[in-house]
Amino acid sequence: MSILVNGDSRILVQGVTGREGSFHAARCMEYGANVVAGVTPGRGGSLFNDTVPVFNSVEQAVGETGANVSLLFVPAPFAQDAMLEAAEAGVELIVCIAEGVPVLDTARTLRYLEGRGSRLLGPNCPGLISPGSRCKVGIMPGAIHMSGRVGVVSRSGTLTYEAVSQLTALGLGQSTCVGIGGDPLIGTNFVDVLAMFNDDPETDLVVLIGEIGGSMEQEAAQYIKESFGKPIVSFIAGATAPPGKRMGHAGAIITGADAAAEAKNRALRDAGAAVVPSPALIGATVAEAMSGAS
Amino acid sequence: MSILVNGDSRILVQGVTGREGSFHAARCMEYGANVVAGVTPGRGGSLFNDTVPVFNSVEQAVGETGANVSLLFVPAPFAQDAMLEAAEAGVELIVCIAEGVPVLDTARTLRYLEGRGSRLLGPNCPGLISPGSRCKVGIMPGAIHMSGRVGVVSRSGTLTYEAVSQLTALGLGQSTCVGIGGDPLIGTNFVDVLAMFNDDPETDLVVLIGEIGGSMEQEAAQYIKESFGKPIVSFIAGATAPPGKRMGHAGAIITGADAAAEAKNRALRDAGAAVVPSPALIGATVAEAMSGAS
Amino acid sequence: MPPGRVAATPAEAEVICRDLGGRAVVKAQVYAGGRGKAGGVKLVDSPQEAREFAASLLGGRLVTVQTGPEGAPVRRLLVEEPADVSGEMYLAVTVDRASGGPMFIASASGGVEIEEVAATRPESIINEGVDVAVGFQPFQARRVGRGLGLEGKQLGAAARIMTSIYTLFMEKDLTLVEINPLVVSGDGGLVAVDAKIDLEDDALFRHPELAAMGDPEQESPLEVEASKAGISYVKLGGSVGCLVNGAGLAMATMDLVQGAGRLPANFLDVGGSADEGKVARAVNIMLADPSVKSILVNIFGGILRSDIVARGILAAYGEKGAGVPLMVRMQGTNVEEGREILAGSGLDVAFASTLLEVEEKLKALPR
Amino acid sequence: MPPGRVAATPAEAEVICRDLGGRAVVKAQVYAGGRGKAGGVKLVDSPQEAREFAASLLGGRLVTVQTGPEGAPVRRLLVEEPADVSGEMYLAVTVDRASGGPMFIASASGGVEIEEVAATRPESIINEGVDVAVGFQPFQARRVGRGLGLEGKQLGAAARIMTSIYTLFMEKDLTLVEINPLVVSGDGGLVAVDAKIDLEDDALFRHPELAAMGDPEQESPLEVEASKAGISYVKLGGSVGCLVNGAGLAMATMDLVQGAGRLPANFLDVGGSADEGKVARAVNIMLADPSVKSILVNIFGGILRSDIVARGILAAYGEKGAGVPLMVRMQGTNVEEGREILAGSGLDVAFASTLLEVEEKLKALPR
Repeated sequence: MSILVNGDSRILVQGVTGREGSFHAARCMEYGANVVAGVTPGRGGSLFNDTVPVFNSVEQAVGETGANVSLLFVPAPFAQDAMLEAAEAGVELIVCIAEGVPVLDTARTLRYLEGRGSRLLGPNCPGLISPGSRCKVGIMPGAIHMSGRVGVVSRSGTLTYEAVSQLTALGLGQSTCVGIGGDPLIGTNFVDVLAMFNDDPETDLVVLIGEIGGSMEQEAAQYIKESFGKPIVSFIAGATAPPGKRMGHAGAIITGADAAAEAKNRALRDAGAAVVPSPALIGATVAEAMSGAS
Repeated sequence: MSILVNGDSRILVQGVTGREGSFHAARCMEYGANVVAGVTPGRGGSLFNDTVPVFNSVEQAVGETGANVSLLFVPAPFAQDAMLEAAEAGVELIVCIAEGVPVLDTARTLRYLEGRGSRLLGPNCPGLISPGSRCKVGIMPGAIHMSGRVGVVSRSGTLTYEAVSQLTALGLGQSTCVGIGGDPLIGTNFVDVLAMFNDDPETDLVVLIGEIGGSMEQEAAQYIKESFGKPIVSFIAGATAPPGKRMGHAGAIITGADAAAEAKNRALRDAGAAVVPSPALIGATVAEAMSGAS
Repeated sequence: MPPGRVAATPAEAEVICRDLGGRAVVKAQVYAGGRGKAGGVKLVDSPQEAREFAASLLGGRLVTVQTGPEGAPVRRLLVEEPADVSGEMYLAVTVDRASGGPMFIASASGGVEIEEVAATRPESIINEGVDVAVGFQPFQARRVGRGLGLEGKQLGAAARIMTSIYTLFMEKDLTLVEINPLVVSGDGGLVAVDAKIDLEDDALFRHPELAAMGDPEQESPLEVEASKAGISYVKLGGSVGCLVNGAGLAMATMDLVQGAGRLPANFLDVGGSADEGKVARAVNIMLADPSVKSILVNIFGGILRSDIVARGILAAYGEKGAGVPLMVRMQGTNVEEGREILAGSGLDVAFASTLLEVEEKLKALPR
Repeated sequence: MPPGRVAATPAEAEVICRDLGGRAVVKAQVYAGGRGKAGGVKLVDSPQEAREFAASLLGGRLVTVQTGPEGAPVRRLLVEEPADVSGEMYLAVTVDRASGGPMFIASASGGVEIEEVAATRPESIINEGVDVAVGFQPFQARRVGRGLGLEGKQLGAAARIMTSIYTLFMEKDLTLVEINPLVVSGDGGLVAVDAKIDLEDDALFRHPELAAMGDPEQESPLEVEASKAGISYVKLGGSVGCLVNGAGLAMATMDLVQGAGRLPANFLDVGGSADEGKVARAVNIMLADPSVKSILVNIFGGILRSDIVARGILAAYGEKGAGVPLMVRMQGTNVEEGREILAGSGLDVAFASTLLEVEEKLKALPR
């Protein structure tokens, strides 16, 4: 088992005929993901990669193929429209890769999703992957993953690949790796994903990779303290970042005491997480925690 | 028993210190309604009628008095704000009397209410009254009502008073009389009220007073046909109104075949309602239906 | 909109048509839909024909299904370049009662009234509701456009038009923006051949720029007078003037009049909080209507006191009511006092207590 | 805003102060908060004093807590009538992460930075979230105003200010509108003594009028150069230049550098889809920084191919990299090819495979 996606996920790629969309859709398919449809307005009726039907609208794609997960490669200015279109069509999981979505567009999208059955992952995220079910819905390099029992949840892209490759190098496979995104407003946060890992019998331990900005790690710490029943290993990036400056991610900025890495590490340590002191030691810390736990 | 309000309703009057608000709040109290609070921004701390505390906000009024029904005498340009304020404070039933609320303000208010626990009655309605529990939340003349087992639901004000006085003159008392309002967009429609009357053991028969415009009466007819278990007497005003002209109420305009009185009468007759041919015969038709039913 | 100019005289119409190359569409400018069908729009093939058609319209009144039998005055014409029509579409945004918000309505069968399309080709009508929480979205515009059979560049153009009219609709608090017909022009672009907007009176307080745009000449003088007095009034074809409080009761009273074999001269709702002066103005409006042969007052008093109504009637009747029979039914507050005022006035008043009595006595009124 | 004008020279400041009656507040115009505390704002009691204070600021740089150590250039001053301050409030609207939408933040303890208020008097901070489905409502404005202790006319004035700044916030896609302090003036009105807005870069495509307003002189030349190249770059105080792909990995790399007893010279995220030219520009930006004594490249290739990174590095180093030691850690696509390109280039490159190796080898770099 895995969380959010599995071998039965029927994946739709919005923006499938674009440069990024076609490149990554092909990589997902190579990995084994069940890409059942593409959507590009005006390109309906064609085939992607000679096999995947392309539709003019998400509504049509869902109606014809039963797609229930959508991977969006739509440029940021058009992402709100694409996310709302997917939600209106009843897609269960919407994965928005685009960086640079205006924050008020995300605010409107989150408001639209209230009371609907769709979950948004991102924006500005690498997507998610479940190596055990060969289901990759995102832009991460598939080859670094291996199937196993460690769950990974992260605000970052490449730092997650780094963490995963450390795990894989030590023989620690992953159940699901979820990139929640580096924007200040995102659809799925740490607590949402932790709750799913908590209920997943195939996940033994979770690696949480946070960063400066906001207080989502503190909320996660609160949840871990109160309700989480598995070991947690955490790393917070940006301990050396200066206050008031945006560090790449729109959400990575220290605007108050809570937003600093130190405060986040303290909260996680208080909640019982094994706080990793150096990004070089993520894998080693997990290995240690796994051996301690078993 | 009655629907929507009863002797336990704790009534709040928004705009209580205005000319209309103070006049009608006093009439409601005379009738026996349990008016527990008033709200007028800037007049908090004073007393209305020497007994009812006035607050600056609905939030404060609800917090201090446990009010769960709000009667709004706020002028139309400010009605959206007042309705949203009441909904945000958790008021269960919001009764908006004002005529002339911009229709897009009502649209936004209805959207805001989605997924919240508040019901809106109106705008542009006379309110509702339950003679048996001496609970009057509106502007209808209390004296014409008597307690009994006929439910009344209507898009109109004075025409409802006319119907009620015909009933009372014949000794046919009312369980609850609900004015849903004459605007094109309203918070509570015929079907909502009929469903409540259907479940009310103290209502034996329902008088439905519709008018030209829209297709709400057809939706009611559909519901009656499928699910309503009590006799219905209906009258539709505006059989002689010309198409394309607004007849006083913002919602009373014939814009298509469904909007005409004839189409509504036909649908109701098909659903089994006793369709009253003349407004002079509403009471007589109910008397006949009651004797037929028992 | 295609190129064109407004003409106020036949000579101007001729000149504009010549400037446009000799062919033009001439359109009567009135505040009502249905003008094409009513003979208010014509494709002319020469400046001379433009002049003749203009002469036949200007200064007259145009009766469409939306103007009522009296029609609307034609004071200006629009003389436009004819669109190269290869398919007429209908596109509008309005407020939908069932969904409680804005809704786009579109059809590939445009050029005629949408009610007619609804009756004859309902399957061709596309409805697209808008969630006011987020506004109209491009994916919805594409869905409507595809439903109209548009593709590529035309789909994009239609989406832009829809986005603009939605913005206009929301920013100006309109109740209708209608483009009919919307056509594909010779070069493949889209042209809004005719458009119409409906303002919302209730929202004009936020739009002083729109409130100032009204053309009172487009309403009848009695309607203008009633509107100024805050009275809800619609002129009808019969002879029994009706003065009522409340819109529902006013409609029911009209129905009662017709049920008694007479026809109402008007809808008139004097409102719940009228004073003596307002009642008098309402009576004056009816007395100023030459088709009014009798007046029926039907007041169910809640807030409105019967004595005030009586005084208002007296004030107006005293001047010029002689010869117009008056029937009064009042119920509610101070009803005895009101009756006494009228009974002691010397006016010839027929009183009724119930609607049944009103119905009976109506049959005795002059036709 | 109180009356006042902008001065670009000390003489202008003197004239404006005289026009205002001899007393004025002179404020440095820079793109950063905290200028009051930093000595960029002064109440002057004569035109002469205005001139002197202006001379001390103009042409220099102002260092505030938000400008970083290099400060921001002062090219203009605002000379304003002094507000009759009887209580300083803070009022702002921003985007709240927890509630996922706009939020008003207010405090009766204004005049200092809100972070300071949050630390010292958190109970004085009022938060009022806005539902974007309906927008900011008057009842919310009254709640915030009452929370600030305002009543009557001032409450109304505060509500109008809040409504305006919310409209501005939404229409211009801002991430912050801040009034600090907001004060009650002598006549009982409210005056926004100082205000600040933050634009959102990601939304500038919808606001060309705002995009054109930027003043590149307010950023350091290296930041301007990086921004033009689409590179995310922040200058820091250390000596190890860091070139990384991905913001999280870039921050983690900085952390790693510090963990090894060195300090990073910069944050630099070259992005996931960089080409050779972009990598070269990134290297050039670091080489142009005199405090950079060594360069660490840390690339975890997903889309970004190692051979392209290697070629980009070579292109830039070839010109002026002599004497700046280079450490390269690349993982992912084409990593062998990338290594070969660098190894065969004659450059003195230290290679690492893992972050542990990087950490070890960092300790050998010059401080």
